[in-house]
Amino acid sequence: MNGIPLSYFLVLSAILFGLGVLGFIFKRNIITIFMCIELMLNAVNLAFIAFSRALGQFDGLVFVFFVIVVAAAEAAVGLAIVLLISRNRRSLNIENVDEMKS
Amino acid sequence: MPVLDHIWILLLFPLAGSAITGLFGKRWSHSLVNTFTIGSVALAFLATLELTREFFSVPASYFPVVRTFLPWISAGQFRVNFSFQFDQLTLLMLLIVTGVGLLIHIYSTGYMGHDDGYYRFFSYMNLFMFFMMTLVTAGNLALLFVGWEGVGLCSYLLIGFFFTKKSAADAGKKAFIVTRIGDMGFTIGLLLVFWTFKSLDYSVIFGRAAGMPVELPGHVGVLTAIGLLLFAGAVGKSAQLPLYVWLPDAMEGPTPVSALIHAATMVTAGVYMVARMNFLYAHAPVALFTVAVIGALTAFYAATIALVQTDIKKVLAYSTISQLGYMFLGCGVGAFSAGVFHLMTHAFFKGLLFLAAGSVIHAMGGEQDMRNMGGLRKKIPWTYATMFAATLAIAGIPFFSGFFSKDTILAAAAIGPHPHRILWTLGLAGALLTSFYMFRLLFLTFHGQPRYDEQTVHVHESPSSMIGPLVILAIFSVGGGWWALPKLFGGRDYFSDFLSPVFSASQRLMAATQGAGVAEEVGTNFATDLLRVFWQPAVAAALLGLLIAWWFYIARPDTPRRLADAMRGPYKLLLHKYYVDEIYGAVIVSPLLWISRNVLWHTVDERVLDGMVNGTGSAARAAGGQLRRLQSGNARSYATWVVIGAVAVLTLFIWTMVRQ
Amino acid sequence: MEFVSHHAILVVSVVKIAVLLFIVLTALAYLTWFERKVVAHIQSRLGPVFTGPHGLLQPLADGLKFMFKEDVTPPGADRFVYVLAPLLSFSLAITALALIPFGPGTISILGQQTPLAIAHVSLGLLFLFAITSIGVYGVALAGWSSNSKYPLLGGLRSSAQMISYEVSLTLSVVGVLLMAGSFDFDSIIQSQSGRWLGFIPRWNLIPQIVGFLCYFTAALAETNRAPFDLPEAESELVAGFHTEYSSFKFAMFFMAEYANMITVSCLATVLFLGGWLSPLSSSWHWAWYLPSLLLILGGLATIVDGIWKMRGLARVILPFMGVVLIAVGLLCTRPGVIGVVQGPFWFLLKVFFLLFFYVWARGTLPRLRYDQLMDFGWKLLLPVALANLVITSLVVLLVNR
Amino acid sequence: MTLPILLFFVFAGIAVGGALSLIFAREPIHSALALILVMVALAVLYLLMGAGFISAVQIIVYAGAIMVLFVFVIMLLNAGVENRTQHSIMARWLGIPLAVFLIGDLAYWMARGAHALPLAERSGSLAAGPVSTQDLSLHLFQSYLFPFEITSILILIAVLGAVVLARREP
Repeated sequence: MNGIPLSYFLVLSAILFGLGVLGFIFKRNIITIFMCIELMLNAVNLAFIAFSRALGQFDGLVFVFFVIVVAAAEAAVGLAIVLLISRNRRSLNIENVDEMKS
Repeated sequence: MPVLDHIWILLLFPLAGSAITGLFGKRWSHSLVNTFTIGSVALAFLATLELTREFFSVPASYFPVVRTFLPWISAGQFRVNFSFQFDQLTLLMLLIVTGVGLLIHIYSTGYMGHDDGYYRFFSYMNLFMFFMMTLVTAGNLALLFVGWEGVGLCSYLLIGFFFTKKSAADAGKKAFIVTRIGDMGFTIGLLLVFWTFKSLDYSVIFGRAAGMPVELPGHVGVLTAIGLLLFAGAVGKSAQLPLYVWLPDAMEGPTPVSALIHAATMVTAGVYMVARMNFLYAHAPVALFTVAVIGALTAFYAATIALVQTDIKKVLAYSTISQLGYMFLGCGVGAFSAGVFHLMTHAFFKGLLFLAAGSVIHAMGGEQDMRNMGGLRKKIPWTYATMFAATLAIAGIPFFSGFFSKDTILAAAAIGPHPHRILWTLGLAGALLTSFYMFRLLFLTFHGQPRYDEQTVHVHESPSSMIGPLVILAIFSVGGGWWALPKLFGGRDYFSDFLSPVFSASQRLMAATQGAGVAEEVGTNFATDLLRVFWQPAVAAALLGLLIAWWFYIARPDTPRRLADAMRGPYKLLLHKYYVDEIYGAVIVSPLLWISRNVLWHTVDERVLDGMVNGTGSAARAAGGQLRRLQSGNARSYATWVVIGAVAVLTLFIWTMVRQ
Repeated sequence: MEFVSHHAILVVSVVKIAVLLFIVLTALAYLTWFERKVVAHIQSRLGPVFTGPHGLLQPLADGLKFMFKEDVTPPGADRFVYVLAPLLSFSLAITALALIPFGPGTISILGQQTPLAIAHVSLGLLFLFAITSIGVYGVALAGWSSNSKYPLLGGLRSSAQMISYEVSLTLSVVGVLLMAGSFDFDSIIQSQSGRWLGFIPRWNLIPQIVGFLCYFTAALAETNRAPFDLPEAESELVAGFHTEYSSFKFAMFFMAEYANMITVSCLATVLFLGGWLSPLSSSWHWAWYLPSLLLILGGLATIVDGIWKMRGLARVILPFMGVVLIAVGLLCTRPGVIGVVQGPFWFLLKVFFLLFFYVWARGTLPRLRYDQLMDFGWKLLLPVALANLVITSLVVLLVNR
Repeated sequence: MTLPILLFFVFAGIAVGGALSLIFAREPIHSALALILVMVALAVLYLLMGAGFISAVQIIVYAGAIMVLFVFVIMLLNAGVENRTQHSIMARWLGIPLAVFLIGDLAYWMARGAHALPLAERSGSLAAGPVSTQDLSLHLFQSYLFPFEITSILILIAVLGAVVLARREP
């Protein structure tokens, strides 16, 4: 049906993942950082599906389900935390949230 | 056959009763609690009656019936199912348990009436019924063990029922721990059984055991080991030497508990187990002989202690121990049916004795010391009459139930090979003492002059809910033994006939292997022996004991004191129960305490373990002191660190891949 | 022609899209007219009457008005998002319709056999939900981007509402899925063919009545229609998320809402009302002439109405329309056509009924309060849908045994 | 250059572009939109791979629910343009080279590893034909039933956690 090589998808997923990492390092806004995490998860999903399709197995697809579920849960809790942070210290800049330093 | 095909229904009733009452009963009125708990037991009893009907509706050859309902454990080779075995022995035990249990439940409604732990008490009692019935109906040793431990648990709970009383709580713990010692042997025995027979089902065990040689003295082997180990459990559970110490303390529990658990049913579990495994023991004469020896020794030993006890329940406790000894003696000399017979009659009269004693205590307003009683005959006639009947029964006065069972045992011992005759003499002496201390109890309590302050203590007869069971039990303890009555006149012993299908195989085996005609004769039917035994010292002993007691406590009430003064040493020895508790305390408990305190606690725990833990902690702190510099608190730096780690891992990965 | 024969599939799709767009857009326009009329009569008013006979030209007038109004962009608005939002809503609303099959089998266009739907997707239902689930953004973004309080609140509200009700919407449909055992619209419809007791059509409406009610209620909320039209509750937040929008952007939102209504009704028809299946027994041949009959009667009525009641231009227009209708009706009796027409006829009829229910609900029911809305959605609708789902699955399991 | 490959490049391009704009946009909401774009593009790619069901789920759950949450929070907190503070020296100097390096060797090794795999087709391209939803559900509800149940519990906990966290103490 389609003659797309597996490696294309893998490279794409690698690039997306790397971009996610980049954003994770360089964004300051907590919400955006969250989004970068989601981006990484998506990249991983892509790799999962590509592999499972290439190997003709279903496990990869099932993992994608679980990844999505976990992402949903993580988003719910994480955004609640973000709400708290912004409520407590009127800022979403992650660099203002550094009370954890020794 | 509705019930027989679903025996588990039988167990369901008390379990449900216990669960429901225990969970929701806190706020309930007493009557509601009664409805559930006694109702459940009554249902169980009715079911057992139905079971009996079904039992007799089919030929005896139909039994034993084994019903497997659910797989329970299935680990590789180790398979255990929820399987139940039903045969004559099971039926008998079920009747005893449910019947006596029901009576004692009813009794308890009167006795515990004023206690605010009412629902708790009955929930525990029902739980006990459940486990006891599991024990007797179990079709394999594992399930039996469940019941075994379950009744132990209930015994613990009920002994410590008044847990606010320290002595009660301690007694509970003691009972639990001491029985544990025996159960450890039992557990090892189970493992050994599985290792030997690759199964725990009775049927399989006996089937495979049949193919194994009988381990006569000199060729002792695994079967003997199994027999001894299992018996160790029985020793703990049935309070035999040397693990009997928990039973007297167990009297801290409410009297109905003492009657049900520590007289009628639970303590006889050991006997039941030995009787159930009779075929195994038939293959291990050495183990069987050990059983007999322990039994005879206990029978005599406990009786001696009972002589001088002044607490009414303590006397009964020691008497229970000694009677259990008789049962083991019976089994040990190969007269399993006689042992079980005595188990049954004992359930009747000892249950009755305890209940009556409870009634006395109730009447005296909690007084348990016989020295402060006396002359209660008039005040509580019903209690007196029933207790009198029970005393006659236990003392082995002719035509009362105890007479048949106990004298069958003695006869079996008497006509056995030589070593058995020594045991017989022990048993005989025990019989004498039994009759003495029982009548002593009776006379001290009910005859003579009141030794209590009649102003403060208002003696009153107990409510009918307590008297009813007493009467019924009295009837049974008088007539419970008449199964064997025809034998006196050359007839048959219908009891051993009834049980013979269970024991015949081992009887034949023993007859074949140990030559002595004992087994065969006792097990099956011997018209002459009991006649021969009849005039024999057993009865004489009983009557003699009665006379001495009468002389001591009615005719010459001052004799005992003079006697005690005359032989102060033995007296103190007996009074302090041979100082066994003290000895155990010195030899076992305190060393254990010392080890656990000094070695385990101060050395291992404090030095080694805490040392390790603290060392780790301080090391971590030192390291942290250095690493804290990394912790800028800036999430982006952390992110960078993470990425560095990921890159490092990847490069390592690549490096290894390149190397290949 | 060379190109056509090569890329026939593309051409055909384009043609179909064009046709559908035309139909849908006119339908949208006249749906507004229809609604105004019905609501008016419910409130015993006349509704639009001046522009054209029976106000038939009203939609046209409205359209022109929207075109030529000034297009205001509030200061400080995020221009990109501000423009994006209405486009998103409208395009998604229209796109959803591409998945709906309007009739059975295939027809041939330019010698190409092609189904009576723009796209025949085996996971149709899923993708429909996918598309509608994106629709939330239109509202939310519109609310956010117009940099103003009321729209923001309205946007928050409506997106919250849409998300909440989307859950029950999806759940209420799952029952049907279980019974059909497929996501494919055609097989879902086919699974409803046949009759109970020989005459009751085997539609999911009857076994899934609970599901249908849940679906319809959720759909009302999902499309922000009365009685769930809080986001545009005039009394509280002016006009909700599109307060700041004017002219054509506003028109887009407007049309999007109506397009959503149509989509949802089509979906309901497919899932619960047996899609293009005729409720009448196929053995009655006269039933085949029902469409043409209806058209012809309508045409006659229009002619009569035009000639007797109207004056001026209407005297010409209405009879002309009547003639057209009659012509179409006659066309529908032609052997080649009559077979094709049946499916769409029944389908559209059912959709029309559902739309009428929509309007009816708006005309009669009072608006809920916001907390009531949320309670209703989460505490009543969701549990009921769940229960329905559970029971259905059990029944299906037992039946398939 | 068959049609699928063309489509692949188109949507891969869209995805990468979306990711880039996610990083470089300063308005959080723009980042969110970019991310949604990426997700939709990915969904199309899944479709290309024949995983129709997952692509639908991707859109419904990811784009339709999770991202809505994000947009929601952004709207609620009215998050403005982020100010590019530079407190972390390390992130500043090490960030880009690290990320580039990561992308590089990830891509290289995944692509390289792909050839080592026992693929359904020797050509090293994907299995033809769409995934049958039925088989997928069979796998999900039979061999992966336990994890499935566990995730349901996970979600429950997450919901409780979110509620507890976000509730405003009176």
